[in-house]
Amino acid sequence: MTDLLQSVVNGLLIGAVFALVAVGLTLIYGVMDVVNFAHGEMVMLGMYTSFFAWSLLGLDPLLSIPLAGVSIALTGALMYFGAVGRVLGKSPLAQVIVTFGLQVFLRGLAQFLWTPNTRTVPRPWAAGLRWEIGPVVIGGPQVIMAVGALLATGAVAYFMNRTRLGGAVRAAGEDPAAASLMGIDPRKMYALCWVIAGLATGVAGALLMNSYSASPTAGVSFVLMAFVVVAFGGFGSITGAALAGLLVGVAQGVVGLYAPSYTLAAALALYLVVVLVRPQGLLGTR
Amino acid sequence: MRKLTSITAALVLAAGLAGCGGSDGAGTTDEVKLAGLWPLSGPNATQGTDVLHGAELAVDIVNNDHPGLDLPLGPGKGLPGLGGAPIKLITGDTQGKPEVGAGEVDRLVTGEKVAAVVGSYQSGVTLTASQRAERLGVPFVNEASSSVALTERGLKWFFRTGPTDETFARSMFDYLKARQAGGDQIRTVGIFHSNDQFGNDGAGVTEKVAAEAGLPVTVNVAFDPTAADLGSQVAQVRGKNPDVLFVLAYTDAAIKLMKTLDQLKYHPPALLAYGTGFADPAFATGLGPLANGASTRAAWSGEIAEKRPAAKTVADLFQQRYGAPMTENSARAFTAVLALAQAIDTAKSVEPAKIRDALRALDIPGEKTIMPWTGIKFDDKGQNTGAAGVVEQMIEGKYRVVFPAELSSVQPIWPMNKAQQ
Amino acid sequence: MTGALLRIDNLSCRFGGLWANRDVSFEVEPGAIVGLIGPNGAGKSTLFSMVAGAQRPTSGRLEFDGRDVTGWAPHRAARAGVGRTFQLMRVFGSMTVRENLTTAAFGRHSRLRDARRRADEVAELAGLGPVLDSPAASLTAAWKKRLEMGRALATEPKLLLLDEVLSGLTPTEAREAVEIVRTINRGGVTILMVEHVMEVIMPLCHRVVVLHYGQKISEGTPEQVAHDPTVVEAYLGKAL
Amino acid sequence: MSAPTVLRRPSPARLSGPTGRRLPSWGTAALILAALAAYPLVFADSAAHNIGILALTFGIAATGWNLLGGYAGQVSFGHALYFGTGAYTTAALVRQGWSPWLAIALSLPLAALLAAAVGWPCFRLRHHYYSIATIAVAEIVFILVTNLPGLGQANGWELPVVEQSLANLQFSLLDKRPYYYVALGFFCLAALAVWLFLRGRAGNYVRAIRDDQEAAAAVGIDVHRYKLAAAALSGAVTALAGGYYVMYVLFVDPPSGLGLDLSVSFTLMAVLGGVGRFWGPLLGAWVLVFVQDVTRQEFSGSGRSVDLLLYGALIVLVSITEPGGLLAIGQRLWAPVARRLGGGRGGKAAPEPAGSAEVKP
Repeated sequence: MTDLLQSVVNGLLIGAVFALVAVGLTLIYGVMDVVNFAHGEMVMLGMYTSFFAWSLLGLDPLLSIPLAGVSIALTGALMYFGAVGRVLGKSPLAQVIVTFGLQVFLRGLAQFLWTPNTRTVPRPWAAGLRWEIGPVVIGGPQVIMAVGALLATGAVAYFMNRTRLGGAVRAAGEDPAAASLMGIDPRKMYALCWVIAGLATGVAGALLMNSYSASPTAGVSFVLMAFVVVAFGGFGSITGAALAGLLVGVAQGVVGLYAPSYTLAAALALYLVVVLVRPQGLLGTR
Repeated sequence: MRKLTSITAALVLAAGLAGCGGSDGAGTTDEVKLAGLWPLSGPNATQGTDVLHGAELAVDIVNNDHPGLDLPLGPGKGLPGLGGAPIKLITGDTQGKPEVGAGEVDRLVTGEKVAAVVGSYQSGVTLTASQRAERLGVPFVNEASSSVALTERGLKWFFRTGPTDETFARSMFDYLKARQAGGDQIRTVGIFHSNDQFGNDGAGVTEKVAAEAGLPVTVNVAFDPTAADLGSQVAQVRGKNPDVLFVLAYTDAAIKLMKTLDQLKYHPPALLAYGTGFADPAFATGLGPLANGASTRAAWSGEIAEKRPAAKTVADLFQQRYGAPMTENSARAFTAVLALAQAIDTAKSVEPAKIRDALRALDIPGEKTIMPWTGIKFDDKGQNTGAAGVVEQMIEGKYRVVFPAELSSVQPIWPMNKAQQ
Repeated sequence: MTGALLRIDNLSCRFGGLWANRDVSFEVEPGAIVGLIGPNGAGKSTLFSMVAGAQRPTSGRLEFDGRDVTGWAPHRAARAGVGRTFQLMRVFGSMTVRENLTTAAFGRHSRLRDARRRADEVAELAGLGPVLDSPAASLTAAWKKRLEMGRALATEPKLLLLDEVLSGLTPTEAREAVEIVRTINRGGVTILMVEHVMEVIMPLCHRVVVLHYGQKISEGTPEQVAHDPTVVEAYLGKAL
Repeated sequence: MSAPTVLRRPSPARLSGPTGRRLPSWGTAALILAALAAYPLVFADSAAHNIGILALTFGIAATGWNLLGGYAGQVSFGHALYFGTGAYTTAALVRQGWSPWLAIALSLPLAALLAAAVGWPCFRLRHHYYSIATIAVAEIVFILVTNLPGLGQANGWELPVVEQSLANLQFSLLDKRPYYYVALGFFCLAALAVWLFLRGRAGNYVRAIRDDQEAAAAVGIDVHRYKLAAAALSGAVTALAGGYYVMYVLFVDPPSGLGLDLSVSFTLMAVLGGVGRFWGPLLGAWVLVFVQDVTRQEFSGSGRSVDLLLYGALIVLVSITEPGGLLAIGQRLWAPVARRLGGGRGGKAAPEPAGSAEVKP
């Protein structure tokens, strides 16, 4: 029982991070109808940024959040202008393939530049914290990551749903032709979308360095989960992603307790069930 | 069409023959070609390169004069049995992929005409590569793959100098027996392993040896090394609270595990790992003080150098040449290459069959190696019967030998969380 | 022939709270050219989609050639003899015009040679000769509309659904298209065509059905419909 | 959030380049075959033979992928599943003492069935949804095979070394040409099967489905059924590659038989060579296997691998500049030369598409 409770709590905390990782993915999907297969690699680059901020500048991962956010936002812009933006309106195949190519490229780049070695920030500030609630122990990094992730997710949701600019991005997504008539340049909005996704992802990367190690393949486990979260929450829905992130987190925590080898398989099976049975996800319309 | 093909074929054959004239090297004794197969690029390149350095150093010891070095072929240049012929190590990159390793054996044996093959770090690659060597009739000496199954295949050309997982497991259980004798309570054992080949094999061997030692395995968790979070898996172990936790994990999961143990404020009295992730320098640097208390099996340790002059000389040379300390991986490769060189020297021939016979007859005493072993002597399966392991514990940021007693320099810290204070 | 080729019986389609079609009933007799008209958003395209099987009716019944075809998948409807064009011109872009036609003709001819022959016949009929080997994606809108007609015709339909094949054409192009429609009809193919420009199809149709806000408001010969005050009001009301 | 409609509507014409020449003529086929047959004679060393054998084997798999992904437009990132079906079925049966020929032959219908079974639910999904679903299915199988007892788990399976003969599909490693020519034979078989499928009604149908699914249904094409048919043949062809691969390497484990990297490489080969073009995947396979070998030799020991970097850059470059791949680039470069060479034949050529489309109806 204690184990179960502990697993649920762990799941909720890691689920918040899944949600933040999924936000960028769902944003790009919702606005542009593009699936960014290189999303995990953006997380990975965020983690490296945070690591090098620590190793070169001595910055705690929490302090490097803005740096990682901005760096990956720039990376996002670069990815959009350099590759993704150039295949819009071309064949759907090219659109599916191009982000896949970016994924392979970025992973190769990381391995080329920084070798396959694992990089860890030994003693982040958050690691000094710990709470005990009854039999359940909650680690500082987990809490910090979860809180940070929820705040960042909330910020993106606020921007998209409550600000003029966010409204313009959404308008460009819903009807690019109508948006251009209203003086919105859809391509600028798409670029903005990548910047915001990059920002969120970079923040996620820096948060993750409180407990995880950076390596060229570090993004893989998060992005597969993020796909599941995006589908579960409804493609394009930020609130849905947040909710789904928590649920998927708890689910993988509980599965991890009873069938530890099958956490990923269970998540992927969940994806299949969702897209086949309820393609609109939890909160998706349509 | 057929005519065209045959004409092309004829032309091409002529060109091919002309092009290939250069590589006749088989059987000459001006130099002895050995193949070294390791993951020199790809995800395991760091370890592969370290292994390569060990092998290169061994070649240097053979080829150049190292007077006073009490190792086979240390003093004097080259192989005296072959008129002082030097060894040439030709490397092949496996990228850690079984199929690539196999292809490289074919290339090096048929193309470069190597006399024998050394390799290839990961058990999976060693499996396919040694099968190719078997088919080609060339000796294959393995340095660091510990999967028990490798020497159970009935191969005639396969030799392993290093210890198997089972040898390691026995060393660790011997350690536990010694602790029990010293008054520590050890009644249950837990296993925490990645669900890959290394993890599965190690877990199986641990269960077997635990049963022999009469210690019940109360929890056996196989985890997915790519899982984002190990909290639940650790919670499962905590629920059973075994006295000793055996761990098989690569670097990333090893670090994740230590962090999770810390965050959940749960430490078993002892954590015994099967090297790999725990032996990676990134483990200590990445975790800092959190790494303290973890124990691991090792085939070699820097501290052995303190006890054996030859080992010290070699470790110093290694540090000088590569600017990094010798590791158990490089030491194992060093030993494998030196053993093979010794066999070739005794065989006085580069004929594969003669080398194989010499390997079969090889008997190097423990003090003539840099390893904590009783020696190098192969049984009929090709396994070195002298290979053994030590147990090290991370104490104040450094791995120290804690078992066997005659090689140890410090007392183990038990329970492990005392090491973290 | 006793009955109608197509019998639409109280057909309704609802999207959420919105009725795209509500209780529409009419019949199309074999050999006829029937026009389906109405202002924008009258539900013409939805009705078309339902007949072609691309949209499932919420309620009601569709009978084609004496069989109940309600809710049939589009390819079954096509096999049964319902050919259609798309308003937004959905040609097979990577194929040549000939390949487009051949692909459609494969439905009735499993051998390549027969399908090709049928394609050439249709190309002749629809006047697609000059562009036969051009990639369909490179065609102008007028050619694409013509290809749409030809492709539908290549499936050898009993009933051909034409969705605004005349709109957007120059007067000359439109006249030629009308001629093609007549020729097709003379070959024994029943035609149901959607247009929202009344003038163009009035002379062409034997009978006209008028939809407004998803419901049938009038039906009769072009003259009858043109003088029906409800129809006039619907169109003028819309215009005002 | 409803989807954008204007920018999203693709023009599939960009995808496959010039029309009407998609299927190879006998002349081209004979020429390519002659070049392939001559290769191991020109390059006589073991390493070159190894490259050739792998290129042909992966060329088979990529050709299989291309049928579904290129011609039918269903981009699968999970084709390792069928490769693995071929490899694992063959391995299992050969370990039981079966003839490898029989084992491979049996694995083909099995993979076809599996592909159809996976396609049955998944083909209801479009574009990315389908692609992600293929990853999910393949990864789930990967995890199951890795963990469940009975299929070798993570350790994989080794195949026994037996007497060298054509019947046993084991040849001398000193001269690998027999391995090469058997691979070539299998490739021809695969190419023939795909060609037979594409040249008739089915070929037209799957291309129509790729171009426009609704329009395809409107001309009477049972979209689901033809997707399944393409998937089944595609799966079987890919399994052929897997079966032969395991006989060559005599070992299979989840990463080498079922890994996501493998799926990616099939896609890559097809995209690089020319997706939806008959010889594209074969060309892509040769280029990739060769590049991988060269970069491996070049960067070995540095601890850095450049092959991934290079692959990624290649995919991105090809997708943004010429989605038709190397073949399209080659054709583009060749066109002016051909025009100069065959100046007299200008009258026979089809009129420029744009020009003919301007003819007023």
